[in-house]
Order: sequence, then C-alpha cells, then structure tokens
Amino acid sequence: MSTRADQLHALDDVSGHRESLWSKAVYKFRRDRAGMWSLAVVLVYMVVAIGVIFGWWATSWAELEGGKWEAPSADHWFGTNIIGQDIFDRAIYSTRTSFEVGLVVAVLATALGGVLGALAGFFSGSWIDELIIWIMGVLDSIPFILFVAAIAYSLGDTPYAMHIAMIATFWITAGRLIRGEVIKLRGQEYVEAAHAIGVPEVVIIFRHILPNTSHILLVQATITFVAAIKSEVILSFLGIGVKEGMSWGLMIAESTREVLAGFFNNFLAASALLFGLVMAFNMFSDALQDALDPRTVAGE
Amino acid sequence: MNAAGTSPMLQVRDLRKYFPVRGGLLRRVVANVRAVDGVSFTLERGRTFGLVGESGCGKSTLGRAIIRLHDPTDGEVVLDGENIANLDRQDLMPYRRRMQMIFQDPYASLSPRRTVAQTIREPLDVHRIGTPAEREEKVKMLLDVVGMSPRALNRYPHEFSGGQRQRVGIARALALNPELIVADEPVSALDVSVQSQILNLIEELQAAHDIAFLFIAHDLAVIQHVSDVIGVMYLGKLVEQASATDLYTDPKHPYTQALLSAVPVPDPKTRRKRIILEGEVPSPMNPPSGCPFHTRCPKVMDKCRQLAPDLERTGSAEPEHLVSCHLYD
Amino acid sequence: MELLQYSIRKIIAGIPLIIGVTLISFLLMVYFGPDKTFDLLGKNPTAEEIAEVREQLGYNKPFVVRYAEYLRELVTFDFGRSESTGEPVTGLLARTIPVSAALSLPGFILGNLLGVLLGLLAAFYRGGAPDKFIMASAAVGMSISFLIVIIAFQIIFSSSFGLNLFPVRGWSMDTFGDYVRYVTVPTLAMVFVALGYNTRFYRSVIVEEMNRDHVRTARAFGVPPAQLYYKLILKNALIPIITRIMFSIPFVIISGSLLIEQYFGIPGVGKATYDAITTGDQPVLKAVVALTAILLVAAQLLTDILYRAVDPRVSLR
Amino acid sequence: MSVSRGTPLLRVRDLAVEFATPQGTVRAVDGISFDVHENETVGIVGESGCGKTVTGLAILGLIPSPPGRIAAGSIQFAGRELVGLDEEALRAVRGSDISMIFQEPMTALNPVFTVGSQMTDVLKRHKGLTAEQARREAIDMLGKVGIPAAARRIDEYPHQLSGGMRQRVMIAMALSCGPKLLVADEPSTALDVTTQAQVLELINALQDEFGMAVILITHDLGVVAETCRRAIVMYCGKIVEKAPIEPLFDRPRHPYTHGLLDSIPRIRADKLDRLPTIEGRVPDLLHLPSGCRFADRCARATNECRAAEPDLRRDGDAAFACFHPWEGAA
Repeated sequence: MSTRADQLHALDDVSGHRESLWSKAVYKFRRDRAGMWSLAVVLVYMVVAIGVIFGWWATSWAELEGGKWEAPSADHWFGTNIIGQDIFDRAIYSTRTSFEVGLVVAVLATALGGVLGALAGFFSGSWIDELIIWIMGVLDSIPFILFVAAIAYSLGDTPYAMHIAMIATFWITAGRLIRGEVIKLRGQEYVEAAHAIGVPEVVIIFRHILPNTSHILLVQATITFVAAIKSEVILSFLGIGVKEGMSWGLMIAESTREVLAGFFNNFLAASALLFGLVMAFNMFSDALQDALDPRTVAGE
Repeated sequence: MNAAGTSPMLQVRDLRKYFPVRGGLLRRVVANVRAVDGVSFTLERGRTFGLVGESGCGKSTLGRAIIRLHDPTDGEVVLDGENIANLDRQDLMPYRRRMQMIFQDPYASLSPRRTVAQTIREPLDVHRIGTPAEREEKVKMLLDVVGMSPRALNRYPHEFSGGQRQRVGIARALALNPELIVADEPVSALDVSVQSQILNLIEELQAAHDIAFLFIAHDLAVIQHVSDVIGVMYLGKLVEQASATDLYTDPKHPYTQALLSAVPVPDPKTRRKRIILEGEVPSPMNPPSGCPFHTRCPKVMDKCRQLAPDLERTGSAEPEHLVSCHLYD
Repeated sequence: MELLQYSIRKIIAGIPLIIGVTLISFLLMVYFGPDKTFDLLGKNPTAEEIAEVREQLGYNKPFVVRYAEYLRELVTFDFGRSESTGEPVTGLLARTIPVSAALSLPGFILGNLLGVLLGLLAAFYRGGAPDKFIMASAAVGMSISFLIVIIAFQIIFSSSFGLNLFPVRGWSMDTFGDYVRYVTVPTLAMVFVALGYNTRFYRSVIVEEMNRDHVRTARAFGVPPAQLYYKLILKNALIPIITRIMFSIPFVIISGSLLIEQYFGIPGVGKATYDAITTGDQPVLKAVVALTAILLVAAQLLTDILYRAVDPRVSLR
Repeated sequence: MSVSRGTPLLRVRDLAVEFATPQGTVRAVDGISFDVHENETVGIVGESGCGKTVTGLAILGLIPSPPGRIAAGSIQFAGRELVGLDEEALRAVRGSDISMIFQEPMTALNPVFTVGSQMTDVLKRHKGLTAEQARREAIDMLGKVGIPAAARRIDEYPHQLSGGMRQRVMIAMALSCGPKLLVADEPSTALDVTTQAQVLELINALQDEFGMAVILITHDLGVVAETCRRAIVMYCGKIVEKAPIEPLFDRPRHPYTHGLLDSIPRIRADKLDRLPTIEGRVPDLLHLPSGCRFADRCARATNECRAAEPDLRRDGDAAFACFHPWEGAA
C-alpha cells in the first residue's frame, strides 16, 4: 500500500485552489472598486459615530450658540437652526444615533431570524415549523409602519421601543431565507452522514447547518442595517422614534417648518448625511452579496 | 460477536418504507409512495451485496432504511441477531458504530466549513472513543489508510478533488471500525478516470477489515465488478438475486435481461441485439397489480397481471439464484 | 367547481392567519394602548364615574371575552363607533379607503410598470452601459429616504422656491382636474421611491430566467431576442412578479401611504389609522386590522388562481 | 471505412474558447481541429471539464458571452465560416441547418408553453409554415420519434411528460427542420439505462432516415463504441487522440485513452481483482502543468513530455498527441 499512498501524497500538493468561500469573497471584494469605496465611506461614518460616543466632537449639539437661522459661517459650517443650535454638530451627532439603531437592530434581528429560521427549516413539516411560519405570516400581515407605530407607541416610555418594534418585524426576512436554505442543506449528504454517525440534532443544526448559512446572514444583516436607519428617520419624524438625543429624522421634522419659509440648511444637512450613509451601505451590501454569491464564487 | 456463528450478519426481512403523501385541508394521508415494498435478503460478514436498479426503484431508500436514516414502515433489519428496525435514538447508538455509509456526491457529503480532521474525528467524538490524543492518532492513521497525506488534516473539503473528497468520506465511515458499510453510488459522481481508484480502495479495505458492503449503484458494470451477490430492484421490490457471475451469464428475469442488454459496451466488435423496453416505469404511488413489471414486460402472461410472483429459487443449478417471475413457476 | 372548492379550502386555510393578526393586534391595543378612561372624564372624577366609563369602554371585562366580541364584530363587520369622533367605523372606512386607493394606485401601477420595463431593458443589456446606468440610478433612488423625497418634491413642485405648479397640501376629488392637481406630486414621490426597488427586483427575476436551460434551448433554435424576452422569458418571470404585486395591493389600499397622507394632509385611511393609534381609538384599529387580514387572505387566493393561469405546473388541488 | 474524403460538412480549425473567471482567463478549448463529414456520427469523448460541451456550443455560436468568447480559430459549415458571423445570420442557421440537443431533458424545454407551441415556433420560423401546416408537421415529427398519441400529446406541457419523452420531444424539435448536422450533448446521460437505450436507438434510426451528420458528446465510452464511426478524445481542452472506432478501442495509441479503456469496469464473466487505474486527477485549467497535460498522470512520461507539448501526429486514419504512444497495429 505504501508505494501507492506515496504517489498520492505527492499529488496532494498539486491540488490547485486553496481558497475558501470567504477568502475568495475577500479576493473578489477587494477587486470591486465600488465596493471598496463604499466600505471606506462607511468606515468614515463609523469613525464619526465612535467619536461622538467618546465625546471627541459634536459635544455642543444641544447648546444655543448663535442666533436664529444663521447662514453657514466658519463657526457654524451649516448655519444654525431656529433656536440657534449648530446644525453641523447636530447632524454629526445624529450619525451615532443611526449607527446605534442600525447595529442593534441588524445584529439582533438577523440572529433571531437565523435561529428561528433554522429551527423552522430543520423541523419543516412539524408543528414547530408550522408555528414559526404562522408567526411570520401574521407579523408580515400587519402593515409595517402601523405595527412599528403601535409597538413604539405602546412601549412609549422605554427608549428601546423603536428597536424592539423593528427587530420584531425585520427578523422575518432573514427567517424566511434561512428556513429555505436550511431545508436545502438538511437534505445534503453531509447532514445525513452526521445522522448516520449519531450526532444529536441540536449539534447538527448549530455545527453542521447554521455555519453554512453565515454568508446569507451577513448580507441580510447589512440590508437590515439600511432598513433600520431609514425606518428610524421616518419614525423619528413621526414622533415615535428617537425621543432623547438627536437624529436626522428629528432634524427633518424640525425642517418641515422651515423649508416653506425658504430655510433649507437643516433639511439639506440631515438629508445629505443620511443619503451618504445609506448609499454607501447599499453599495457595500451589494458588493458583499456579489463577493459571497456561491454561483460566482464557484468560479467555473 | 454473535454466539450463533452460523447466522448471517445482516438479515433484512420484508422491509417496507412508505412515504405518505398528504393532501386536502387537514393534511390527511391520501396516498403512499411505496419506495421499498417488501424486500428481504441476507448479507454475510465481509461480503458485498450489490443493489442495482434504475432511478426511483427504491434502492437508495432501502440502504437508508437499513442504517436507519429512514425509519422503516414495516419489516425487520436484523444485525447480528438483533432487530434494529424499531429501536429509538438512544438504543440505536451502539449500532450506529457498527454500520456506516458512504455517499454519492463528494461535493455534498462533507461539511464545507469543517476541516478534514474535524470531519473524520466527529464519529470518534460522538461515540467518545479513546482520549483526544488517541483520536488524533486514529485520524492520521485513517488518512493514511485511504491514501492521503497528513498534510490534508487541516484543510477544507473544497481544496480537494472529487476523488480525494470521496477518500475522506471513506475515512470517516471507517473511523468506527464498522462491520457494515452502505455505499450509495460511491463512484457515479466521479470522473471516469478516478472511479477505478475508488473502487480499488473500497475492495482493499473490505479485504483488510472484513467489512460487509451493501453497494448501491445504477451502473451494472460497476455492480458486477464489486459484488459477490447482486439484487436487481424494480419498483420497490427485488425481482432477481444471484451471484455476480451467474446474473451476468444467465439472467432470468425479463427486466434483468433488458437491463443487461441496454448497457452500452465499450467494445465496437460486440454488436448485440438490445432488448428495448417499451413505456415507462409506473409510479410507485400507484404500482400495477400483480407483477410490478407486467406493464412493460415483453413476455407478459395473463397470470402476471393478477398475481404477484414471489422471489424464489429457480430450477437452475445455482441454488442462490432467486427470481420473482411466473415464467419460472 | 374545482375553482370553487379550491377557494373555499383556501379561505378556511386563511382563518389561522386572520386569527393571528387580530389576536396580536388586539393584545397590543389592550395591554399597551393608551387608557382612554380619563380622556372621557372631567376633572376629579369619582370612583363610580371611573367604573362607569371603564364599563362603557369594556375595560373591565376579561381579555377572552373582549376578544370574542372582536371576532363577533369581525364576522358581522360592525365595529361600532369611533371613540374619538363618534363616527360609525364603517362610514369612516367608506370615506377614507377610496381616498387612499385613489392616492396610491396611480403611483403603484406606474412604479411597477416602469420597473418591469427598466428591468427588462437592464437585463437585455446585461453588463453593458444601459444596464450600468439604470442600476446605478436605481441604487441612488433606493438610497434616498421617502421622507426626503416627499419634502424635496414638495419644495420643487409646489413651493414658491420651485416650480410652484401644484397645491402644497390638501386633497380634493370633486373634479378630475382637482384630483390630478392634488395627486400628481404624491404620485411622483411614490414612483420615485418605488422605482429603484422595483427595477432591481424585476431585473434580477428576469436575469434569473435568462439563465435557465430552456432559454439556451430557445437560442439554439434561433429564437430572435425580441420574442425571447417578451414571450418566453417574461411569461416565466410572471410568477414572482404576480406575487410581488398581489401581496402589495392590500397594503396599498388599506394603509395607503401613511407618510404621504400625513405630510400632505390627505384624509385617507392611513392617516385615520395613525390618528387612531395615537389616541387609542380601538374600534377603528380593530376594523382596519381585520380588513387588512381579510384582504390578505383574498389576495393570496387570487394570487394562486393567477399562478394557475400563468404556470401549467401549478395545480389547484 | 466508407467515410468520403471530399469537402467536410463541418471543418473546425484551431478553435480556442476562453472564459474569464475571477482568478484569470481559462482556455476551455485550446486549439482543436477536426472534420465531420456528411451522414457520419462522430463522438467527442472526455471527462468533465475537458471542453467537449464548450466545443458543441461553439459550433452553434452559443458560448455565453460574457464571460466566454471564441478566441481563435475557424468553424466552417458547408464551406461557410461561422466564427464572426453576426447574430442574425447565426440565428438562421441554428435549429435549421445545425440543431442541438441537451443533457437535461427536465429543464431544456420551456415549462410554461405546450410542446406544440415550442415545436411549431421553430417550424414557422425556419420553414415559413402557417400555423396549421406547422402543427401537422409537428404531430408528424412527434410520431416519428415514437411518441404515442402524438395528436393529443402535442397540447401537453413538458412537466406532463417523463424524462425519456421529453428527450424525444427535443429530438423531434431538433430534426423538424431537417438539419444537416445534429450536435447531441450527452443526450442520454440523465436518463436511465433502459431509456438511454431507447433514445440512442432512436437517434441512430433517425440519422439514417434524415441523412444528417451527428456529433455525439459524451463521457461514456460504451455509448461511443455503440453509436459512432469515429471518435475524438479530449483532455484538458485538447484533442489527445482521434481515430475510427475499431482501432481506437482495439489499439488506443495515447496513454490517456489506453488508461481510460483499461480502467472502466466492464461486465464480464471473469471478475478482475483489481482494476488498472490512472493515478492522480484531472488538472485544474487554471493551473495546467507545462508540457503534456497528461504527463503528471502518465506512466510513460519522460522529461521530454514535461518540457514540451506534443502536437497531434497523423497516422493513417488516426492521429494522436503523444511522444511515447502505445504501439499501433501489430
């Protein structure tokens, strides 16, 4: 046996590609110019948000520093609002709010969707699946804004009402995707092999199946991040979102009383920063999805 | 292991696996797909039983029902005197060590996010065999047995070719020193030039470790090459069973005859007369009455339409040659 | 006959959904909604007065009983009167739903039609300049918040700082001219916001269909591109398109566009519902939720029947 | 051999097809040349990734582009150059002069149109028939490929037919305009053994009736032996050997052909203990070895083989690309 085995050992080293799904994805992503640029922009926003958290800048967002509706100047880059607060500071401070809402909602909603979706998919056909599908169907059937408004309003006193409302609705998309993927993976032979060895079901779900859906979860998390940011703005605008602190939505709400009077600074500042972040994140998400698409990763 | 040394290692008795088809508002069972419909055979230690048939004949389901990846609907799977067909998860665990499976698709049969070492070790971990250090050693030894270098240990499946992955799959199956391995189309997804490597490996391991194989394939040439005894399946039933040489030289069942004559032979000088079967395989949801093959059989008789034949000895000299056909009543 | 049987089965199968939607919404209303007791009372109410109002509002009954009442109201479709305005709920819906539908439908239809067209165009020139341009525009469109679009369009089309062509806010359907004057800016905003998403979705559906084996077969038999796209591919792509459109319709009709109604001061059902949430007007909320659930079940049924018409593989059994 | 040595029906010269992948450009077909004469059946054999399917697609100008393109070479059909022809002219050829049938009968037909509508489309387009005539012709063709009750089945949808039936429909469609060349890409691989036999028999019978040439692309040497007159063996995008069937199977010259024929299990009375094997695996097109692409797996390989790529050498009717071939006729 040894001579033949030796030949084969020699051949092991010839085996060509060593890239995994992830290293191939990184390779592809780094060659995607739009993707890299968008990532850079997102990182800049992130640094801004971190700076706000640590109090490096935009600390005086709530202070009255000037007169009403001052034009942009060296002191106040975007001018001042109706009561003389610095619009630039307020817009910068809002970055933190957006990031915080986006991150919390994206991570928790995706995790929840992943776990429930995996359970439903793995036990598809059983009552667990029926129950989870029913919950998804029901939550999907309640008009989104009304649902969020209802929860946000009913939990009005807690600062996280909006987060909870968004998580409660945003997990469904991830849940559906993961359920479908798990149903597909569940029939794969390596899962059968695990059954044949006697691996317990819970271990099969979390060790053999769920890790193979991580690329879907990652992309879904970026999509949820964008959705959460956009929803936060609208909910804050409607008065059922951010209650303490500052947010682009609150700035836009403020600006509605100003734009018809011809003062656009508040509106433009909030809109531009919001647009920049959402656009960059959308592009980042697209590039990520392209890079992780197994159909193109296979490289056939 | 078994006190009665004469009894065969694996006995399958009248095994059935039906998949219910649900319909209507209340999701009642409206029909059954009779994937395996009363199959019996025995397999001796260290021997190979080849199971051949066309897609949808139930051969894969039969293999999976035997190693309990499916729960059989009815019938017995007797492993060394113990019927394991109805054991629950817990009681089944000791038997899981004794029977393993090799799968068809080398791209789907290994968990893509786990290294070769993790994959081969998993059975040892699950069954808590040896110390961690001993497990490491065993994994290395298994890799060597299937002809791979220890450098493969910390690599992921996608770094290997189909043939190499299949070797890893075989190493995983060997980890628990099983007495029975069900191999479901282990070479059909491989390139022609690699198939023979894997077939040889399987035969070497069988000889070295005295493992019994249930070898499932649609390719008659492959089956004939590896098997001691061959069973031909059609529509969930065994229609013929004979030794590998006997089945080839003297096929009895009209289906076996047609199947053999349909295989393209890589030799331009043998232009044989093919038996071309008419029609299609009937649905296993609604199998025909009488002999399942009567709708396509070139030698059909009135009797075949009403009465299902049993799998019985024929008058031929070979005592192990069984056929389920009224022609030989 | 087959169709009728199927419809009945589907409707019965939809009951758990209706129950789920109403149950969850009602739980939210009862346990988390605002307590209206003191809104209806004067200053310094007596204990009896409080008890009386609570009785009147049904607050003192057990949840199960109140939910059963809700279900009875649902079956008879009689939800009583609004607690805020005293207007019969059915009358309120009959007044506001047509407004919302008239407001949303033009934008919805245009948004989808243009989306399919642009999607086809992008898919046809896949990888080429038109594709890149359309998809980049879609990405920009998707990144602009609805809120910003509404405000910007109002400034551009309706204010003295812009074109000043349309009324700033309000609503009237008295004459067709009025309707057009009031509906144009909201419609433009809705099309603008939906178009990015729709184009992307339809393009991906069409591209997916383009990669199928039978498309290669068609090309191997010399089918010209026009026929390939408008006949062979589009018919296959109809299933996801139908799904997307049908499941949006109940929301288009019922919730309309809350944001638009709010911002332009349009008396549609979205605004009415939003007001009901903030004031805890349970009868209105109960009616809106029930209606949405029922319409969704109906949309599901209709979708399945449309599938059958489009795809021969789908059976109604 | 009755092969006419006049102008070939199809003349492929130095054809190269490239695909762009994220890791670099891959030559799926790398400078192949062969002829197909009228009425003959030529097999293209090889393992997955050897370029046989790509060759078939290239003949009809169906290389998906991007990422693929014909990088070099010429394909002449009945004296007319097909490479570089515009789409419209190619469309007139596809399905009428050259037809193709595919491996997957389950997905190759459009699921939402009836068999009849898909068939009459082709007839109306290429033969200019009216709807009425096309339908009659289609029913006639379905009868010829052995579909029972063709007049009824023509209005069925593909999902109502079994795999074997669908492949018959594909064949009927492919032959309906009387092509001079049929490219059959693994037409029977997805089918069961008994159905495979039916389909191969059918193609053979119809070839005689319609008088067309067939290129049969397959990985199955048995299928080639039973249906083809000549065969082309491909390995890693190159032709390693081409020859008439009998010498090819009797006395393969190239070590790859030789090893392949040795290693496949055959049904035989005397069971072999061990199959002879070809060691190693097919190299990745992105990481081809220098020199002969088979050298790493070849027992006969020398330093010469690893240094330079052998050209295709002609030997009578046959040709092979090897420095150290097996002996020819004894």
